[in-house]
Amino acid sequence: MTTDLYTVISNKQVAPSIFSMTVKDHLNLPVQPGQFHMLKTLAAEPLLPRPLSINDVENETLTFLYEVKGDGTKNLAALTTGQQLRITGPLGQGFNIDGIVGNARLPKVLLVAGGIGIAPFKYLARSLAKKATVSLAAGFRSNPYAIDDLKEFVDDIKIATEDGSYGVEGRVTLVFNPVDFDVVIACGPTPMMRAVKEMCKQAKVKCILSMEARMACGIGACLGCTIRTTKGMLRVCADGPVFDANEVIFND
Amino acid sequence: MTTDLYTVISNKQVAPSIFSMTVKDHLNLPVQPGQFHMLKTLAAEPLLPRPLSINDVENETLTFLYEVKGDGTKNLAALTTGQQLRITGPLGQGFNIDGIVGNARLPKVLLVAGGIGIAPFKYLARSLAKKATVSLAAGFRSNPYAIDDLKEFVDDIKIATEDGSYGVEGRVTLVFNPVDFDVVIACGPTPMMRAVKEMCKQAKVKCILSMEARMACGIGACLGCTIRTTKGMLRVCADGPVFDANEVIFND
Amino acid sequence: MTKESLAQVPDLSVDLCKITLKNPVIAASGTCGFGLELMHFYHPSVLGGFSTKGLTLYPRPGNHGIRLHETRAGLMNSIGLQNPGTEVFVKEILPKIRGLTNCLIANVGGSDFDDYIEAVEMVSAADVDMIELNISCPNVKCGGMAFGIRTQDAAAIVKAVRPACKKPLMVKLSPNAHDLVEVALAVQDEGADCLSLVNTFSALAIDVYTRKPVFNNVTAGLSGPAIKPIALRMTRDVAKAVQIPVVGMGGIETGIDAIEFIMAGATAVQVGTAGMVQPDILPKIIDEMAQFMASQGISNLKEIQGII
Amino acid sequence: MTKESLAQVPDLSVDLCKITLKNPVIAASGTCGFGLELMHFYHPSVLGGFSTKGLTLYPRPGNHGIRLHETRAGLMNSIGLQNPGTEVFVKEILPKIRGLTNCLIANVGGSDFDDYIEAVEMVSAADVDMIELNISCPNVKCGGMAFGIRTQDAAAIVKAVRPACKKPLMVKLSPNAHDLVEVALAVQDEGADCLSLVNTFSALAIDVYTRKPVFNNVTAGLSGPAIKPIALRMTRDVAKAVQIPVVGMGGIETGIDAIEFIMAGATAVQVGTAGMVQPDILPKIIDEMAQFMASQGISNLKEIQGII
Ligand SMILES: Cc1cc2nc3c(=O)[nH]c(=O)nc-3n(C[C@H](O)[C@H](O)[C@H](O)COP(=O)(O)OP(=O)(O)OC[C@H]3O[C@@H](n4cnc5c(N)ncnc54)[C@H](O)[C@@H]3O)c2cc1C
Ligand SMILES: Cc1cc2nc3c(=O)[nH]c(=O)nc-3n(C[C@H](O)[C@H](O)[C@H](O)COP(=O)(O)OP(=O)(O)OC[C@H]3O[C@@H](n4cnc5c(N)ncnc54)[C@H](O)[C@@H]3O)c2cc1C
Ligand SMILES: Cc1cc2nc3c(=O)[nH]c(=O)nc-3n(C[C@H](O)[C@H](O)[C@H](O)COP(=O)(O)O)c2cc1C
Ligand SMILES: Cc1cc2nc3c(=O)[nH]c(=O)nc-3n(C[C@H](O)[C@H](O)[C@H](O)COP(=O)(O)O)c2cc1C
Ligand code: FES
Ligand code: FES
Repeated sequence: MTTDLYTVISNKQVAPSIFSMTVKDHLNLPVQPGQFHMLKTLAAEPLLPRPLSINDVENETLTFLYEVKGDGTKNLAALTTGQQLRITGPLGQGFNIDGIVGNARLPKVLLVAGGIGIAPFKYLARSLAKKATVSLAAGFRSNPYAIDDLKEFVDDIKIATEDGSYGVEGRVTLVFNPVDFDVVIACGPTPMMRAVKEMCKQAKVKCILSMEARMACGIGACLGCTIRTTKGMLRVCADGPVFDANEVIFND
Repeated sequence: MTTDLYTVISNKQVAPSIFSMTVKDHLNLPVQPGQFHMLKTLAAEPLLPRPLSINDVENETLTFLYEVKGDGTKNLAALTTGQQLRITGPLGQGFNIDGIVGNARLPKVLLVAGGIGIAPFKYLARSLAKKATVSLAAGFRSNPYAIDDLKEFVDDIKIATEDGSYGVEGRVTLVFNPVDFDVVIACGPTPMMRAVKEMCKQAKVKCILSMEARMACGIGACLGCTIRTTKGMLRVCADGPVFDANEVIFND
Repeated sequence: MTKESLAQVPDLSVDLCKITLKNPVIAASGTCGFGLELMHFYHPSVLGGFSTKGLTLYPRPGNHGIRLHETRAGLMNSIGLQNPGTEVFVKEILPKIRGLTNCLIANVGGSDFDDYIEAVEMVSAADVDMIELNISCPNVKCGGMAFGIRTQDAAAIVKAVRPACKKPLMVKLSPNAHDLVEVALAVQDEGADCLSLVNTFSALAIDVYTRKPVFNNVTAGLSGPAIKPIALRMTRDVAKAVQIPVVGMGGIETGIDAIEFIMAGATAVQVGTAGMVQPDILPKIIDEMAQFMASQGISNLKEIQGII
Repeated sequence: MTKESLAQVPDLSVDLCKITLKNPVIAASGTCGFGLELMHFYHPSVLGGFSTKGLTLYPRPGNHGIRLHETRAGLMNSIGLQNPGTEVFVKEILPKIRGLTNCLIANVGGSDFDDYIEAVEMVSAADVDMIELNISCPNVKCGGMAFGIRTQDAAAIVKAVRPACKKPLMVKLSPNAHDLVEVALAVQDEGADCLSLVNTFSALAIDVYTRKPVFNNVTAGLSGPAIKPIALRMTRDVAKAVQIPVVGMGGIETGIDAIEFIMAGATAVQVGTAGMVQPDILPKIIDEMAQFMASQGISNLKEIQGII
């Protein structure tokens, strides 16, 4: 974990309001899938850095996949090759690959992505490849994105779009049944996470969630990013973002 | 006078920390030499726009010559071709060409510039050309800049540098004598303006100053940019920036 | 436009002390001169109204030295109530600006009781629509903010001025008040018709190289986006406590900011600093408010006023 | 380094209640946990000291709902003093962090007299260097800031706590105090050894789409660069009035900002929000202070402390 200026190698739009930014990883720190970084351009505003998951780590580069939502991500999207930004990380507890794979030979793992929740799954799928059979169920409002990136590492892909423009029409929860898998890993908006947790609970299938919260420090110091869990208020940035679904209490 | 987004045509460094920015003058409003505009990039900070004199007006473009001092001018310097910024103007009372020329045939006009104070003189010299004999006395800390730009419109150029790297070593006040001129027009740092005023007073030569003050509104509404004058506290942005030296009271 | 769509155009008008403003956006005192400069960018009649530069009985030259200083998302000013005095205002300026708005608010300051009373008497007898009593200017030595700090002082000056004021009396509160809600209640009890808040926060900037305060007066008043969250909280505190209308301000830059103040209980808002950052921002704020209302199905601001 | 150049290295050390800090930069309570997280970026011993997350007698889960909200150049928080309680602190946390700094400040909050007294008693008996009594947290329902608003309440809590406190007692003042200078004087009279200010400003943010306050508690505390000019003014007001040392804070981001607080009369400073924006900023602030001193020929901060 460190904080430093990084140089943009490329930053391009890959779908409407979705960008992929690759920076030179000059420090080459070990990064677990599911970990994240705090990113801030050199602009004074917005004040706080923004958390983004590691989308991929390769050849001394780090890649982030992000959706432009407000001023923070707008500033990121405006960066061009050669420009610098401040990155702090890697942060948080990522996916425990050994824990996911366990003792099983090629356990069946399902990744459930809601929209930009797909971001951490490329590096996760890459890390799981050959150790597990990996399926992806991805839901989008409309046109899917970032799917091609994952094909190399994933055995099966099911897609749902809310407007029916691609794949099954409706929510992503329509395109999988947890009983078909040993582990379900989800990342996406809260209502989706809640639904996936519930489905897995009914099916008695292990479920892992990558949670979100607004952050300030990103390093566990300010207690600003807590969520309710069975173990008390835990920090998404330091105790998570990856949690066992059984721990997470949604009725907030 | 209007406020609108303008598009950068070019923005390049012309000397250490000195930049020249040309924008498309899509509104083509009449501009007097000595008037200025308020410029602000789309960044939230700094909050206020920055006043810059008109350096030149030509072929539906406006050019500004500016020195990077703090965050406002740093932001301006980072603009690239095609980007937009907000410009409000033209503002203030510029040089009264008819008043300067008066009834004399080819009166002798001296422009005294201190550093970036040279900015308004290109458009002024262009406007005076053929109506007056124009001389320039320009002082710089070290390497001179923006001089070549003026050669076309000026009959005589004298340069002083504080480090003696070019022209006469010392202050610009060493390189001219007001008695040689009908009118002296000065723009530069306060100590220079005060000295030029004093020299002209002694020599009983008409002296005109382009003054500076920190500004907020730039349009005369907030009374933030006032200077002491014989007519009371006057607004640099609306009553100036051009003042008769006799009006300006320096002992503040 | 069809009848149906006309019917859906949100109604931004608000009533402030029996004056109907076509919308709740008022240009704040000291940031729009006497309204004339606005004409370069839009006609002031598109606004809910405007409040003049602070007037005092006698002309004031204002403060010397630096008058403006930028801070992060903020502006410090120490103008010191430079103004031509109430007589020049009434005789020379008012005739030129009377036609610009149907809610012309004359902002009046002072340094002692007699000055305040006489100034309010003279200005309120002229053809202005409302008096905004500034008991909160942090930039004049004697008076101004002094009256806005302690409850008994605020009550006393309003009590003294009230009989002299022939127009609706808006009292402008200071965020530096010891107990803002107590001041608001006391001022209401003494006969204020409505309140405006906040004026600028007393603040300090130091030039570390000269080892001196940036401003000759040491402190100056902070305005702009930096103060918005505090100003909004204060607006709610006061609006919850009083029965008279409240005009909220402090850092408003967008229509959404203005809506926040309305939701916090304000009847109308004033915009100062943002109008200097971008001179045509006030009409844009009005448009954004209308767009927000249309998108949220709000036909009248009353539906959301004080909802928080 | 030669003897001459050594002699010119500016001395940043300051004395705070008989503790010598190697420099005046202290990590502010609530923004650096218990100091352990800092170790990822630098060793906390490079700082003047650090102040722990606010401790209460009993463990507190903190507030539900959104806890953070960004504003222009500011941060609003409503953490609600989530902490493991003083007993866990003393037994489990303190042994791990004791070695990190020679100025370990335990920030203690409470909701009633007995809680405050017992918490201070327990923590001050342990191996901490100083107690920072938080009478200014705007984010807990009962207590906290309530004690910091009215002079008599502030005096009463300090009076009650003083005999229980076995270490130097720093009292952290609220910018929301009715009369801040009066509070400072009263707290001094009741035996505070030094003061720190400011805690966060009570502020409001509204989500106009849900028509609800952003925070469950309605208001939350504003920190960060936005408040710096006000915090600096308050620091000067208090430092001018009291005889005991003052630790200034509020929006400090750079060494120059810190120097401003020293010039305003502070003996030391705390840095909160800026350390969250950039986790290695505190050592940079210290470097910048040293550079400024060297460039201005200042060999000891005493030369400029309170110069304004
Ligand atoms: C651990 C973690 C990993 C993340 N990884 C990614 C990623 O890989 N790609 C990606 O695109 N996004 C990711 N996000 C979300 C991303 O951080 C936010 O979208 C971003 O901070 C928004 O900033 P902004 O300035 O663009 O928008 P803002 O203007 O800050 O916010 C836009 C809207 O989103 C809301 N909002 C802001 N932050 C959050 C939040 N953290 N949780 C819920 N609502 C919020 C705001 O209230 C507002 O309505 C991640 C978040 C976390 C906590
Ligand atoms: C009518 C007018 C015309 C001008 N024309 C030009 C021009 O053509 N080219 C050009 O380069 N500059 C010009 N200036 C000056 C220019 O506006 C300032 O240099 C600029 O605003 C500095 O902004 P900044 O954010 O870069 O620096 P800041 O960080 O704002 O300031 C840098 C330093 O300069 C000081 N400062 C800032 N503004 C002023 C001011 N107005 N007067 C005195 N000190 C100040 C600050 O205190 C600080 O020490 C003009 C100014 C005026 C009033
Ligand atoms: C340059 C300037 C001058 C001001 N002059 C006055 C004044 O004369 N009378 C007054 O009541 N308020 C005055 N104010 C305060 C504003 O009217 C307003 O209360 C304050 O700026 C907060 O609003 P804002 O953040 O939108 O600017 C002045 C503010 C500024 C910035
Ligand atoms: C997230 C957060 C948590 C805080 N928690 C505490 C606390 O527990 N006790 C306390 O006295 N102050 C607390 N504060 C206030 C800070 O210590 C400091 O007084 C304030 O943030 C102003 O300084 P700054 O602008 O440098 O952040 C907290 C501030 C923040 C932003
Ligand atoms: S963001 Fe500070 S603890 Fe998680
Ligand atoms: S800058 Fe506002 S009056 Fe000149």
